[in-house]
Amino acid sequence: MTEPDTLNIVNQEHTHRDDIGSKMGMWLFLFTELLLFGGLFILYASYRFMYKEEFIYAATKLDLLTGTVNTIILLTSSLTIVLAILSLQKNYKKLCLLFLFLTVALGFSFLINKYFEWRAKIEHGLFPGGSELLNTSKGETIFFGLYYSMTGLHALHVIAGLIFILIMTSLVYKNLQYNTNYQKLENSGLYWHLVDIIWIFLFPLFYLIH
Amino acid sequence: MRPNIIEQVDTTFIITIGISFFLLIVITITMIVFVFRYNKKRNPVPSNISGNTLLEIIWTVIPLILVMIIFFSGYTGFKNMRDAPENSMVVKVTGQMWKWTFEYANKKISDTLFVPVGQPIKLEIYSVDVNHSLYLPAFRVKEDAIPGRVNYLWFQPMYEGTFDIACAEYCGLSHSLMYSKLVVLPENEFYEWYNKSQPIDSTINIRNTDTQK
Amino acid sequence: MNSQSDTKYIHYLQYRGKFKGIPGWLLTTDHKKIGLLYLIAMITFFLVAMSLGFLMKLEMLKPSSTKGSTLMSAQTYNAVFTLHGVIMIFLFIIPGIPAVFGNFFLPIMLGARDVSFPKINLLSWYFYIAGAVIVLISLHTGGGPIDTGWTFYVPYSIRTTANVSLAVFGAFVLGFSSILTAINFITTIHHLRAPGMKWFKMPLFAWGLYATGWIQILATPVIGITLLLVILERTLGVGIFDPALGGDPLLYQHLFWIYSHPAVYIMILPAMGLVSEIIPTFTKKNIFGYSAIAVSSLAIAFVGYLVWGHHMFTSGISDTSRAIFSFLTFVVAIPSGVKVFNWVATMYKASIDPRTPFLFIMAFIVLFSIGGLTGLVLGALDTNIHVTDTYFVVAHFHYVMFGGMGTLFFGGLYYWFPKMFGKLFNEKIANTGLILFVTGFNVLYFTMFIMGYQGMPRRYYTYLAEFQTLQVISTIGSWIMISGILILLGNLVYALFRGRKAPDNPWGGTTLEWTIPSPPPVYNFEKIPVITKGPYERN
Amino acid sequence: MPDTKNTEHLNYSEKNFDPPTEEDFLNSLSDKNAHQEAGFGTYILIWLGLISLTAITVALAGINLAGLTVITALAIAIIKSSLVANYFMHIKFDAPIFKIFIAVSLIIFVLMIVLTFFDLIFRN
Repeated sequence: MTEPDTLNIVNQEHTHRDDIGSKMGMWLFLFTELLLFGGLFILYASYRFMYKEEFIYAATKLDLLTGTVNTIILLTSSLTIVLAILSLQKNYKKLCLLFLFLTVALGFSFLINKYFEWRAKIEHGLFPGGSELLNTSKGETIFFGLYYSMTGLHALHVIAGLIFILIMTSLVYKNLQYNTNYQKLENSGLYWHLVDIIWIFLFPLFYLIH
Repeated sequence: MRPNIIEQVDTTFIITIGISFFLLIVITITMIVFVFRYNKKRNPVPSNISGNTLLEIIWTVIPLILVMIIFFSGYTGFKNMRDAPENSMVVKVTGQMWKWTFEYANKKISDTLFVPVGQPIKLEIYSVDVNHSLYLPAFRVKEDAIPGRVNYLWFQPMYEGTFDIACAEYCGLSHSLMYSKLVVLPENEFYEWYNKSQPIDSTINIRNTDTQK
Repeated sequence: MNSQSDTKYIHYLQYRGKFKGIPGWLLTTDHKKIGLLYLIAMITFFLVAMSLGFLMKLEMLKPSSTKGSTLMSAQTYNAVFTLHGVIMIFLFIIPGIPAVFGNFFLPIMLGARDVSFPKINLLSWYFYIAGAVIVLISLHTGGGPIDTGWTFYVPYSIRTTANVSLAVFGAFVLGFSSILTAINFITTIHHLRAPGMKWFKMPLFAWGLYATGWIQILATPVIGITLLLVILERTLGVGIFDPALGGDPLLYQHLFWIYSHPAVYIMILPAMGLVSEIIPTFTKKNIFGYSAIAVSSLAIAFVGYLVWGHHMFTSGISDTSRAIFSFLTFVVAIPSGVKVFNWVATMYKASIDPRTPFLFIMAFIVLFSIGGLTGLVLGALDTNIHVTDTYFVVAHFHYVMFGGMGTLFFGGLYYWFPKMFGKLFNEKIANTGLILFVTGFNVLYFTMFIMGYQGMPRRYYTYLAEFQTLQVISTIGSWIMISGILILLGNLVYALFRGRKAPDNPWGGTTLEWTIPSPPPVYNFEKIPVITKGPYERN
Repeated sequence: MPDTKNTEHLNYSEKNFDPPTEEDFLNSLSDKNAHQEAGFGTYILIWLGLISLTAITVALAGINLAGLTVITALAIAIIKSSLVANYFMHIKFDAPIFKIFIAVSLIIFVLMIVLTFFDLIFRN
């Protein structure tokens, strides 16, 4: 098949770029993330089935306004990141950077909002082992257990997404991502959208079921 | 008369083992015969066969029928296992690290399960700490004790004797010592014990017959 | 066709990249070297876990309540069987064949120069080692070695003082390793197949890995979150699984088995793929029913998601769901059966050369069939209630996992050893080792079937006197089996240093790895081959 | 700027994919940059749609829909997430193989829930 003495290693040092492959890898990773939350959604569905009344009652203790504001923030950040990618594709680097900064700002405001929401709950003793939860029904304990686990895990994903986007911002700034080479940015965008999609489900399940 | 659980389980077992043994022998013998018959010395040129759809359908369908037979046999026995007779005597069993406690309808409490011969017994199984599993090997029944839940099983002792009760779900340090005894007594002896006033009666010489200690 | 291996070329073991020596290995992105890194780690862990198993069987020589001291205390025994399970399952059986042989041979068999994401591939090895190190650290910190059994069932895993949190976190990290490997393989199979290698011209080993990859991607995260929740339960008391706070321990079991049943197929599908590689090579014949074997891999992977409940038949799940899960379990049995029939049928009118790797296949077919067929006893509802959580189950899953995946791990090692290292091994010694292994295996585990049906529960530190004869026989079996394993491994170590040089294609295989020199060159192929015929077709 | 694409590697893998689904996959590979059907306007429209749906779902939550509350809320969430996936994540314009991947993942997830509920619903 081959003349072995022509096996020249240096010629074979290939640094190929496979954009579709990279995107496929990212999607496969997203399925993993989806099923990670999937486990929690299975638990949520099961416990809601077992403790229906308690869940409906416990949901009234969450602040609908904060939830709605956070939903709008995340949806808007999804728009800004997709616009950032589009800007880069059309070679508007500055516009891209602007949209990336907007995305990061929105992401941070989501986290700040979340922080105040959690703090308010914890001050009211609404946390695992807290005074309020100890004196209430088991269903309500589970509701808040799930609330903290699911929104907490989601918040961790927001933080991870923000880190990716910040790295991408620096790559764009240094011209390492540009109009014909933007797959890394697009992958970060995909991750950010997944975070958004998960929130789209968390929002009604926790804030809107009362 | 209810079908006997022990017989049903053993029947399913024999059917399954029979089918399994048959398939295992067929596979093994065929393989060994092929290895000798179609050895490279005796058959240096392999024939070019890459498949036979009919054959593949046959060996998909036949095992499917066989396993469905096993499924139905298992399901029949299982339905009987889960359907305790109306006239069952209910005993509450509580598992805890690492002992079983049996509570009778008259609040009598015992660490050994005494039952009258011939009487269907329904055990309601509770746990106060971690998962356990109440296992009566001689009667082929077992059900987990899960904290926060009530499970049940039933059985019908047809002859007198002493049988093991084991814990089959791992529950920590002394899991393997969580043995108790099932004692099947003649009806009159059972009721004599049952109506005695002492709440716990393990003074009966069960422990002496206990082979494990 | 084959290049002459005596001509000079630089193979992957000789190649020096940017770094030399140990750093050169630890920073390599060469899929072959990563495969070897896994191999070294895995054999180490296997030997550790095997020693733990040996100690357990030694403890079983006599019931501990009899006079005189026994080998270890009950607490030690509980930790030993837990560690045996955790190491074997999470560090050897689940990642075993994909991580070692998948990494080494998948790109070569597809005609590619590497996997799609070589750096992530190395990262997943680091996750693997990190997970192992975390489990190791957990033994000496906190409350000491984990004693929950590898299933980490709540509420015991919440209540015990052992260091469950850290050990479970180790398992979580190992899950990451498994997922990253799977993402790599699936993308590689989609994207890097050689020109002309259509899906149904792909080697069956690749099919096995493809099906496995999907299970790893979709099932592993479910156990990931479950284990995280156990940690949260222990540290913060969120109440999701704790019955005292309203949680349902059965939901833990559901989530655990949603992963861990498909995980059984993560273990066995690559092994089945390997069988489908070895049989055509030694029968000198195309595999019988290629499409059926390929498709049944995907079918097994899919239906594998539907049967987890059969691990919970006595746990108190509803009777309806027990019936449904039992029914589905029997349906799943069919594609596995079809594979076995196809393998045996391939031998019909073949020209069989029963060399060592082929003998491994014969051992596999017998052991795996026993494992699979006794699975029918466990799948049937009423017999399951009797034998679940007894030695019967222990015997069954050792036949399937160890007799299945374990045998093929060594079989694969023997099959590909000449290619991986360019050395030949002594087949007589290998065959002796194999015979000892199979004999010991059956003595060790078949007795457990009998004890199980007689009512010997599993995970018992001590036992009733009536089981002693069988326990002793079983323990003796473990000695025979272990001596076989040591011979098998020792033989390869000897061959590594003293073996004769292997030709490019010592067995007469037809897949792509046999067309390149042994050991393979750094980038596998100088020119990417063009595929025109099926993987096992001969002219 | 560095050269746009090293096609050496793609040359041998992309032209030889075979199953029908992969044919389309290839087409989308070759005109990778030509598939941007969505522009700034489309994205902003989608965003407006998402915000409106959020408003609707919040408004509906205030009304007592009896047993339908959760179902409506989830239905709206499914519409919203499919908008995000199709447009923002490009699934509508991507190769079919991605749609198949998503379908497989979702089917398996749904089966997990369904089989768990066979236990929960029929428990006594």
